[in-house]
Amino acid sequence: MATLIVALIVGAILFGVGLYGSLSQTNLVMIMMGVELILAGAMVNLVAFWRFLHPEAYSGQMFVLIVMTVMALEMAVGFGVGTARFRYKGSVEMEEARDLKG
Amino acid sequence: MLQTIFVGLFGIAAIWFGVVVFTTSSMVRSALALLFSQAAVGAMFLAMQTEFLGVLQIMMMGTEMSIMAIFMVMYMMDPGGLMGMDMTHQKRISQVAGVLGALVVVGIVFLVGWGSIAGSVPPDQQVHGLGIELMERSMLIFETAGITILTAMIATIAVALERRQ
Amino acid sequence: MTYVALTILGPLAAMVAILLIRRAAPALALIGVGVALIGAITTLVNVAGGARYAATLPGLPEFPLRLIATPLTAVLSTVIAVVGAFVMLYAIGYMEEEGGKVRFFVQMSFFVAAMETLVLAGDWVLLLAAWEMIGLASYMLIGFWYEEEGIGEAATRAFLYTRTADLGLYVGIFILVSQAGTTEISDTLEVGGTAAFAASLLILLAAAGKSAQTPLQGWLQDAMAGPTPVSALLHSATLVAAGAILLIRAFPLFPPGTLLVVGALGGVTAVVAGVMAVADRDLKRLLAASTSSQYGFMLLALGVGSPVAALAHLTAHAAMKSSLFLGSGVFQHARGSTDFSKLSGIGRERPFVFAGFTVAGLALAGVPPLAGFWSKDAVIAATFESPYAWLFSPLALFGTALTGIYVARTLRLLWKGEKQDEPVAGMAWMGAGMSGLVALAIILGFALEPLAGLVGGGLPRDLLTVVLGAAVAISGLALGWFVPADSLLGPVRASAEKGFRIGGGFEQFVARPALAVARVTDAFDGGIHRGVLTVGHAGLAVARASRITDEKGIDGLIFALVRGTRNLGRRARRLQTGLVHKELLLAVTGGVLILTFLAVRTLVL
Amino acid sequence: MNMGQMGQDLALLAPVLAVLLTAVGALSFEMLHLPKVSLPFAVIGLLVATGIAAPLIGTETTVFEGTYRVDDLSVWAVILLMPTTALTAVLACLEVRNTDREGTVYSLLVFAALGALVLAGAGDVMFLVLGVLLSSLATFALVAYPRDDRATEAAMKYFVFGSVTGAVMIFGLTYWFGITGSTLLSELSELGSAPPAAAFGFVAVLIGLGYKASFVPFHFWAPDSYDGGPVSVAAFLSIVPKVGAIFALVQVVRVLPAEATAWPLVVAVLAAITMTYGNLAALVQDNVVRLLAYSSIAQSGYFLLGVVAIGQSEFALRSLILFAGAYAAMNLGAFTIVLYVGRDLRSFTGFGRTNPAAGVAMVIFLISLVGIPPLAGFVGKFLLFGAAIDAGFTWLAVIAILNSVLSLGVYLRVVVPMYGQPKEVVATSRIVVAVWSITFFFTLAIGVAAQVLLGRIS
Amino acid sequence: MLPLVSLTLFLPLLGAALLVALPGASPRGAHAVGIVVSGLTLIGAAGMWVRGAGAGFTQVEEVSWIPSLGAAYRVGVDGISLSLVLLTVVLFFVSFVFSANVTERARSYVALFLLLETASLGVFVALDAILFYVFFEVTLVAMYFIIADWGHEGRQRAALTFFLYTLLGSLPLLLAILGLYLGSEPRTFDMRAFIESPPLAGLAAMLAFIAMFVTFAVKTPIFPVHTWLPAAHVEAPTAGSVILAGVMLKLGTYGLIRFALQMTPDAFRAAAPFVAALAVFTALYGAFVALGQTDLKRLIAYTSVNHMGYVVLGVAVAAAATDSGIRALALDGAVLQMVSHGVVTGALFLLVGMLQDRTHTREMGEMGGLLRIMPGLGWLFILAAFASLGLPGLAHFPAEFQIFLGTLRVYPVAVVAVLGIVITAGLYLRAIQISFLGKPSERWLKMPDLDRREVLTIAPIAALVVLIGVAPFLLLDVIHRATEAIGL
Repeated sequence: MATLIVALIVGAILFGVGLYGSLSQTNLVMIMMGVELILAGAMVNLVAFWRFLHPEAYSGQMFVLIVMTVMALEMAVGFGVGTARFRYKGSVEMEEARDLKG
Repeated sequence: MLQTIFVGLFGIAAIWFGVVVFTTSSMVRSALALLFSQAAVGAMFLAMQTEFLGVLQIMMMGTEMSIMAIFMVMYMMDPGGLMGMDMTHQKRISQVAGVLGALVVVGIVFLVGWGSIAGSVPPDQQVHGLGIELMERSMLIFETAGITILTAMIATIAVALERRQ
Repeated sequence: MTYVALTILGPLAAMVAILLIRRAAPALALIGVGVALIGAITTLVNVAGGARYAATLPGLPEFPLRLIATPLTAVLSTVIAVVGAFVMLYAIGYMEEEGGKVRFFVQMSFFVAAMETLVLAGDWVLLLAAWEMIGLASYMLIGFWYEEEGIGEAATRAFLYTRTADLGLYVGIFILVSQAGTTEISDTLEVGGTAAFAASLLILLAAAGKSAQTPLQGWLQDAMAGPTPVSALLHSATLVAAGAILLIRAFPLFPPGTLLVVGALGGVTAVVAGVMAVADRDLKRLLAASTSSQYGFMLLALGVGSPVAALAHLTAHAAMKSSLFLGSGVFQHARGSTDFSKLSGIGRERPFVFAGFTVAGLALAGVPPLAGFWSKDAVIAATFESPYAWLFSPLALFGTALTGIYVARTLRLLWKGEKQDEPVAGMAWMGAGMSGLVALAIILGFALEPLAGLVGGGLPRDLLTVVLGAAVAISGLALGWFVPADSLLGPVRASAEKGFRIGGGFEQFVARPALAVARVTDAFDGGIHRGVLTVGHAGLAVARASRITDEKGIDGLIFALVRGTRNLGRRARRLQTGLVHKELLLAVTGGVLILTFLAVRTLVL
Repeated sequence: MNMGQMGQDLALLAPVLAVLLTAVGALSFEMLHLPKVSLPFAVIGLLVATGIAAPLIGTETTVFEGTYRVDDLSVWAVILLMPTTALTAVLACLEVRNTDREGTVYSLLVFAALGALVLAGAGDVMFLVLGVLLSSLATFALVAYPRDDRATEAAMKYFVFGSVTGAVMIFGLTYWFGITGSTLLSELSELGSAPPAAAFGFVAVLIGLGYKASFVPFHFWAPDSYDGGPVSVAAFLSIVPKVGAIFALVQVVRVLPAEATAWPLVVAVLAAITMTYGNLAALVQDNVVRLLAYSSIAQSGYFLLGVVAIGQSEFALRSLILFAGAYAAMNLGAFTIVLYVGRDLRSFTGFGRTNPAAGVAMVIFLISLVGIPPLAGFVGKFLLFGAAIDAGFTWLAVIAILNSVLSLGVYLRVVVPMYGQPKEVVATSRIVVAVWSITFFFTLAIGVAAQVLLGRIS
Repeated sequence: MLPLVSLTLFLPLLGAALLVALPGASPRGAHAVGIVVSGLTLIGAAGMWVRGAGAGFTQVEEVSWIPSLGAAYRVGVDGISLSLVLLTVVLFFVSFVFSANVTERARSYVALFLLLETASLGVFVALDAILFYVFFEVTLVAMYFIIADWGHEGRQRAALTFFLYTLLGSLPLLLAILGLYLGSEPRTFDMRAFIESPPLAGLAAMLAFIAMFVTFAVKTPIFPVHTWLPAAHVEAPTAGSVILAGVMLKLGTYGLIRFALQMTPDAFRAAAPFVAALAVFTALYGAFVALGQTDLKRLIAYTSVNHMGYVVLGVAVAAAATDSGIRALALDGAVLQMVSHGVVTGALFLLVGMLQDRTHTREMGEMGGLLRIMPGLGWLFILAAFASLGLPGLAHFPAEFQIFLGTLRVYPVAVVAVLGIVITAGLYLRAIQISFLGKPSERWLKMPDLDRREVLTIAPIAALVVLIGVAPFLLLDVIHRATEAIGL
């Protein structure tokens, strides 16, 4: 039980740190790092749940795989978008992306 | 007990490096910190007897984070990527949000009665089980993930490549 | 029944024919009213023979329209047809040189038709309809010379005055109909109790408005603005008569309480309007005031419980007053005015007309054996029979005296002075019309008794009142004649400055108070008039205020709402900062809020 | 799982597979440097998929052990969204013709549509994740496609917003797995045992799907992305992924225990806020694309009226599906006209006079969005209101009604200048005319002949 | 049997479609289409009149439409709707004749009017709540464009106000319809079923009633939601004003009878005192505001508020009446008042339109003495004005008589509304005096009297004004058969 709780708390704190990062960072890449941390927290949760509560449900493991995919793909497309942005603007600073508003 | 300690230790490491990601003032260091954080998460998987996923995690994150570091350096136009700079805004309120988020989740962790703890599953059985899952129930999900990867490739290429003409 | 219908359809057909053909208007109108006359007389004869008619026409669901021929309605119908016919005859001459003949005769025919409908109506809806149409017809006829200054206003005022009073009739009818469940007049009159009291008072209000009773007489003198035949018809047989006719017809309804009010109102009007007539300086205005006064007599008769006397006086008055008006119309044509100052000597100039005028005047004053003597005598006699004789008899006698005074005064003013011969066009027609009516004014007195018998009930009469009435009338006449016009009029101006310098105690005690009363009543009338105008102004003020409410208040509120919404929109838009971190924070806040809500809910439940 | 079962499942998935093949095919033609073929292929493929889906109407089953549902929602999603995608692809042709990777755009559109289908039929939380991801990834690229300042800014914001909200959703979903021990949506009924976790997961799902469907306050990316990217992509974004996400939300809440999460009330409040905010913000826009973006946010709020009534009213599903069709037709029509006239509100001045036919069409689209009968929007909203009232949310229906009035103000801001003094004549294009004619037809037809649709929704 | 109701209903729409299909039509051609089509519609309606109406709904035509919702295309008439249908077709026909001189985008103008005609007729003949609502809203759209495109100076704003107001107003009806639908068993939108057995009771019925009342109050209009009316009237083109006042206001009161009274009778009865009070206030308020106007068109617009107040009063009285005779009486009055108001106000707006075409002003102060110059127009105006102020023998009198009589028997106090007839008399006489009596000013001396088109327009209406006044039973017989059968 304790292990589960510890793992879940770790997941929760990773979530908190990731959330903080996503909200506080000005740079696209740094925001992506925040997202990665949130997802890492999610994976920790999933593995803990699977291992300690539902080892028979392999969909838990499956879900972890999917989360990994998500991490990778978001990163890939994020870099694609970032590259495009960088090419035409010279930076991926969010503070500099404020033409569209209202 | 031992397991708990290991999980806790790796967890603390993951969190520690996670925090470092946003406290260090260099991009490359951030990327490395994230790499270590993710690796620690992988280690947690191993500690929780989920070997396949743990190994996978460590491998994937290794490559992923190196790519990230490269891009980081590229975008910052900082060849070394070691130049210190502040890249945060609304820091205070973000901290509040982060802490609050974590507290909420921790609260939920404690509020819910999680029921009995199950025994561990041997690694070979795990892989078998995952394989069955992949090929039967979750086949469609798996395929969809594949399609998503394809889409991501197309999307990335479509966006990232320079315009012709 | 055909004959009954003819009385209405004759003038109506004439009206339509004139409208369509647009020429030979006088002839057509005359034919129309002639047909009506034939119909009315035939009906009267038949009814006198014991026949009764009732016709039901489709009207409102549950409330069909009815025409009835009873002795009362037949008599009234005949009176109207007769007066209408003579006036129409006269009008042919009067209008000879005026424009707008088509319009005039259409409206006159319509007027007669409406009035016939009023008297023959057997149900309240039709009666009300006719009642209002008379208002319309008089509006149009009073406003006949609408291009001239003040005419439009006079017409408007006449219509508004009477319509305001008509509200009484509306509500009275509603009360009666809702009590009785039918609109048939005879059935509704059996309603008793509070409803009857309320309804009768309301009906009285309407009648007082139409018959120009105090204090609603203001419009009548202004209504002189129309052509003289119109005035003649208006005063004798139609508009003004409608009020009295309504009361006569609704008489069975009236409880004693209302009757007392009716009588008092009539008595007061007879005196007040009589005094006003004495004070007037314009022939037609004087005649108008006299009309109010005479209708006061009729109300007096009703008030003391003798509708027959009222009917008799109505009939006699119709002949007399129309003669007087017709005469004054001739004078007006001759001198182009009805101001006494311009009419002096006209009597010598047009002896025949003046003779007719004099006869009619004397009849009005109540000189035996002319028509007015008999009818007025019946009224006086009736007052003596009333339990309130102490109240009503002096009023009746005083009114009679006043009548004598102003008749004599008028005759004197018209007689004295220089002749100035001016030809008057259409004299033949006018003469014919007038002489017929004058003849009636002479002889009608002897027909009153059988008429009363036909309606059911004799005229009240006793020797004392015969003598008393005749004496009062003659002394009044003497007073009016011998006290010269100058000295009678002088004090009105002079009294304020120099006081009375007229010899003789009589003037000191009678003329001066009378004139004072006249002035007071005049002022009162002016006051009423001003009051009415003030109400009108107040109405306009309310109107303006409500208009402002509308434009500034409600619309303003709505526009404020629109502006507010747009501002809200602008504010909402400001959330969209374009800065992802702020927007993300808002999104997270949203999520947290939902969670908080759910947590609180769990805690509360 | 035996082969027979799998074959049967694949047959049920035929429409989705057809869409997949279309996407791949369109891509292949691009790779063969035949972009001219790519578009017709995509259009035909999508229509074929629609055709294949038609016989499945009325099916109520799941495939692959419950992970994907072939039911009214997913089948109608194919029938409604694939033609819409085809039309947006045709519109996109106007904007991307002869650019370097033209065919990629069509392919990405189809992939994104596939993501919407994945969402609409989701029977497993992983499909929620993948569906959001698939449609997001493809549309990130589509928004950024012009690769100019505005487009990249829009895409970057879209990406950040999407990835963060997506991550939060995934994190929350893990707790559902923790409780139920299954990723299947059909097992969500067990959530009642742990209300806090159930609620947390639900909020996370709301954030994730709410982002995709642009509910307030998860909508912020939408106006910027619509405005920054091509108009055709905006049209696509405002319809296809949105409807997909809303259908996914329905798939979630239809099994979600109401006691543990109070989801009807939460969704109702969200609906009210979304409608009101969208309309208010739209009221002050001078850029028609942004105006329509906010209006589409408000329309999402209307969709939620149907979601609120899920399980409570027999009209809920029907109203949602019908309104989805109506919304697709009228919103696409409006965007088409905007594509044709321009983003600036001022360019609409006198448009109704210079182009009477297109002007009337625009008016019809807009007043249909308001919900004036007998147009499609009316029937849709009418049913949605009915569903909400039936479920006991009369107050929500009242708010929705008030919002309709507000939205009238929004759309009249476009309509009124259309009949002012014209400045210039806008050139016509046959493609545009064809697209708006088709949407015009459906805007009228779904209104007048609602039975054709309603009779086929069980 | 020939589906006469549907034919009549959709003929104008067909005409509109024809015009849309003929892009090259000249103004003359367009007007010809308009006149012919509306003439045919008139004949169709006459056919319906000949077939007659019984106690309940007759001439019912039914086609399934959305069976899965219980909505169908159901049309039919009873005495109430039949008389309003007749009013509608007559006013439209006349409007088309009057508009024959509009040259600016005549094709769209005629098409919109034809659309409006179908929509208006549809509201009256619809027996399905959805169908009713559909037509109810379509009238709005058509009228919006008529005002916004062919109106006078401030048309855009007026059209907007009109549209916002009435749309805002109409949406609650949607809720009420939904409530009725959800309450019905089996679920249907059939208005006959709603009437047969009112589906709602208690609070739900009251809420539904309030929603319906709001809708119809705006449309009617009742204080304080009437301010759209003068604005819309003043800015609308003449034919638009005629239709607006003559037909569209009736949609409100018709709905009040058909929906509020017949479908939520108990709730209406409970609320009747308030409704009656509001109606009385509206009637008097409208009269007073009208008295304060100097613009002839606004003046007439406000008298509409007054007259429609009476209609609402009649309906409220009918709702409160426990005796079926009184109910029928009040309803007869209300319905007849609608028709009367339609023709009388139609006539007045036409005449003011003709006046405005000549003088280019609506300010009474600038006119004066016009009766001499244009006797035809002037006398017709006087006729219409007297009809409007409730003179017997003209259209309004029988209706107002019935309404007041019914009122006295149910709410004796409310009979103060009768004061309105004096105020209206005052304001019309004032208007006549200022504009028509007196000496004409030099500027107007050259103005022609009515021409042929105008005579053709106004003559039938004036004839109707008199006919209804003289022989109200022609209409009342039919109306009464329906109102008698309304058991609450």
